[in-house]
Amino acid sequence: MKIVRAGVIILITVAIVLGVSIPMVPKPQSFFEYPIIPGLEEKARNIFFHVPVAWTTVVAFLVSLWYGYRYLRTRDIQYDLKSSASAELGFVFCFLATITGALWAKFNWGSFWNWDPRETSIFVLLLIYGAYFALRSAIDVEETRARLSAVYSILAGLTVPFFIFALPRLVGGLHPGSAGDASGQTPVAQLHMRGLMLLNFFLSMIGFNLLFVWLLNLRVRIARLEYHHSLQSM
Amino acid sequence: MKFQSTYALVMKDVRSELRTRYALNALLMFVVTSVTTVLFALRSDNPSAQLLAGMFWVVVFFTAMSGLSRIFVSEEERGTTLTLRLLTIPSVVFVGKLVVNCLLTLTLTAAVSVLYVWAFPGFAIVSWDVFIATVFLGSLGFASASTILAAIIAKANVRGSLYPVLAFPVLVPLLMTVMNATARALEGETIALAFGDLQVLVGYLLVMTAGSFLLFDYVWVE
Amino acid sequence: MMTLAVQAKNLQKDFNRRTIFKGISFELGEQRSLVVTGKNGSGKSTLVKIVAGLLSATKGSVEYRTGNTNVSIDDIRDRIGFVSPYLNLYDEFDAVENIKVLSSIRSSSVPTDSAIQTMLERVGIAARARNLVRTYSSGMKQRLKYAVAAIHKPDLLILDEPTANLDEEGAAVVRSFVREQEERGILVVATNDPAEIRWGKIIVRL
Amino acid sequence: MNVKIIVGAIVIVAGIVLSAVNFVQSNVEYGDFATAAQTGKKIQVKGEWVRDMESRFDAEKAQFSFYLKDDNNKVVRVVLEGARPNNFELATSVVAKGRMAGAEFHATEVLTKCPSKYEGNAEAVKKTL
Repeated sequence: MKIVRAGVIILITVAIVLGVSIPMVPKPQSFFEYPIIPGLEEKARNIFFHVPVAWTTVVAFLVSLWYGYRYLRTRDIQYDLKSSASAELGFVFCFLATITGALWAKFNWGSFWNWDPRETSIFVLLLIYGAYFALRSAIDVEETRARLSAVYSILAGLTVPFFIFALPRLVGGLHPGSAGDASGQTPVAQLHMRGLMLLNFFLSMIGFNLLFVWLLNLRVRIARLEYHHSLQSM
Repeated sequence: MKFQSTYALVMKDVRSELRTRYALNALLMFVVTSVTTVLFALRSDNPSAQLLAGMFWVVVFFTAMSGLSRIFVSEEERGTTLTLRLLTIPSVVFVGKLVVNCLLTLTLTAAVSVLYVWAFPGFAIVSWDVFIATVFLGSLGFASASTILAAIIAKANVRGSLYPVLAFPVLVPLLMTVMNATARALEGETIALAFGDLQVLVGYLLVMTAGSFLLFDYVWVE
Repeated sequence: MMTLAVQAKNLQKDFNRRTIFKGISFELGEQRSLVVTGKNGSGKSTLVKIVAGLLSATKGSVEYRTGNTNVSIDDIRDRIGFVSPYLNLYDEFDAVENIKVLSSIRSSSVPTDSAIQTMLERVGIAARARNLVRTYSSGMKQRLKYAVAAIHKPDLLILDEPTANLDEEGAAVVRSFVREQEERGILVVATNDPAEIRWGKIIVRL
Repeated sequence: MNVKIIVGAIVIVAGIVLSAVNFVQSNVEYGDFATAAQTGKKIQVKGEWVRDMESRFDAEKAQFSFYLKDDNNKVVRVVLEGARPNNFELATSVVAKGRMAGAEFHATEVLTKCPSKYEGNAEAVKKTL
C-alpha cells in the first residue's frame, strides 16, 4: 500500500500540474503544448479530472457489487465491510463527477443540467447509492443488513445495460459519442488526443483509480478496527 | 417446478385479499385520490399527450408503491413468513408472489386507465394496440422489479417510505420507456413505430424477472 | 418411503457479532428423539430453526439423508412438521381452510375432509372448526398448529415450547403426538420443562 | 440449482440483447421542424447553424436569432430568449429546445455540441465544420 500511496501522490500531482500549466496553442509544435480545441478552449482541461472521477465512480460501484456477491456466496462479514466501504467512496466520487460535469456542461453546452443520457445515468447512480445507504440504516441485524444490501446493489446493477442501451433512444445526448453525434466518436474511447494530453489523461486515470484503491484500503482497515473494538467491548 | 404449490399459494393470497381487502381497498382509494389531484392541477390547462402520459405513470408508480409491498409485509406482520419458509421452497414463494403482484398491478393500471379516459378529454387513446401492449408489459415489468424489493422491505424497520426510495432507481428505465410509449399511443402512432419501446419493455421484464428469481433465495432464507 | 436421518456437524451461529452457540453436533436416525435445552437466550429456538432449514448456520452444516442418499432440505420440506410460537397461522381463514391451504402449499396431496375432521377432533377444536382463527384463544391456536403439523404424518416433527398456552387436556394431546412420533420417525423438542426433557434420548444443553 | 442459474443467466442475456439490438437500430429521437410545426409541441431540434444567413442579438428584446437547418435540410429562423450561447460558432451541431410560433421557432434553450477530437490543430477542425 505504500507503493500505491506514493503512486497516488506522484500521479495526481503530475496530472494536476501538467493539466493546469501546459499552454494551449492553436498549432502545437513542441511536445509540451496542448492543442486548442475549438469550442472547448481552456475548459478542455476538465477532461483530466471529470472523466477519471466519473470512471472511478463506475469502478467503485462494480467493486461494491463484486464484494456484495462474494458476501452472498461466503457469508463472510469482511466482504460486507469492503462492499459498503466501496459504496461510500463511490458515492463521494459520484458526487464529484456530478459537480465537475455540471460545471463543464454549464460553460460548454449552456446549462448545468440537461438530462443527457449520461447525466441521467449518473443521477440515477446517486439515487442508487442513496437508496443503498437508506436500506442499510433501516436494518439492525448485521447479517441481514449485509445480505439485503448486497442483493439490492446486484439488482440495481442489472439495470445498468438499460441506461447504456435503452436510455439514449429516449433522450438526446450531448456528450461526445452520443448516438446521433455527427462524428460518432469520443475523445476517450477512440483516444483522439494529442501526445502529452493523452499521456496526462492516462496518468490522471491511473492516479484516481489508485486513489480509490488506497482510500478503500484505509476505509476497510478502519472498519476492521471498529469491528474488533466492538467485539472486545461485548 | 412445483406447480401445485405455487397455484395453492396464489389462491391463498387471492382468497385472503378478497376476504380482507388489505391491499385492494387502499390501492383503489389511492388511485381515486391521486387522479383527482392530477385533475385539479391540469383541468384549466390543455395538457399535452406527453404530460398526460407522464402523469398516468406517476399515479401508477405512487399507487403501486403504497400497496405492492403488502404482499410480503402482511406475511411479516402476521408472523407467517416463517410458516411459508417451512412449508415450501423459495422459488415457489417467489413465483407465487410475483403472480399475485402481477394481478394487483394489472388491476391497478386498468383502474387508472379507465379513470383517465373518463376524466381527461385529452387522454384520448388513438392506438389501442400500442396502449394495451404498453400497459400490459409495463405492469408486468413493474411487478417483476417490485416483488423482490417488497421482500427486502419486509425485513427493514421503516417500510412505507423506504419502498419508493429503493424502487425508483431500479424502475427509471421502465418508467421512461412506458411514458414514451404511452405518449405514442395518445398521438396515434402505429405499433411498428412503437416496436422499439415494446422491445425494451420485454427486455426489462426478462432481466428483472430472471435476476430477482436468482436473487430471491438470498433474500428469503436467512 | 425411505427413512429420514438428520446429522448436524459442528454447528455455529453468530448473530450481530455475538456467537450464540458453537460446536454443536448430533445424529438422528430412525426413532431417535432430541431435546434441546438451556436458559433463555441460549439459542434453543435458533438451533431448531437451523434443523428445520428456516435459518442458515454461520459455520457447520445440517445434512439430511433418505436411505443412503443425501438430500437437501428443499427435497424434504413436505416431510417436516413444526409447532412453535413464532410459526403463525392465517387469521382470516378458519381451521379447515388453514389445514387445506397450508397442506396444499406444502405438498400436492391435500388431506380428505374426513381426515381433517378426525384430526380436529383429536386436538379438540372440531366444534369451532368453521370459525375464523382470528377469534381463537392462544391455546386453541396452539392446538390447531398441532393439527397442521401432524396431518401429513411427518418424518421429522419439531416442537418448540410444546405445551405453551395449553391446559392439562391440551398437554395430554401433545404427549399423544410425541408418543406417535417416537414410533414413526424423528422428534426434536426445545424446552426447559423437566418432564419434557425426559422425552429425549439425546439431550443438547446450550 | 445449476440449471436454475444457467437458465436465469440466459434469460438475462437475452433481455439485454433484446434492448441492445434496439439501440443499434434506432437513433436518438430529436424532432425536426416539420413535426414541430405539425404538433405544436415543445420539442428538441438538432441541426446545423446556417452561417451565411443573418444571425444577430437584439439587445432591446434580449433575443438572439439565427437560422438553423434541421436533419431534413429545412431551414427555419430560431429565436432564443436570451444571449448568444457560448462557443456558438464553433459547435459541430446545435440543439434548440422550444416550439414553433408561426414560421419561427421559439427556443427557450439552445445547446451546443462540441467537437470530440482532442488531437488536431484548430485550423483543420475549423475546415471540417
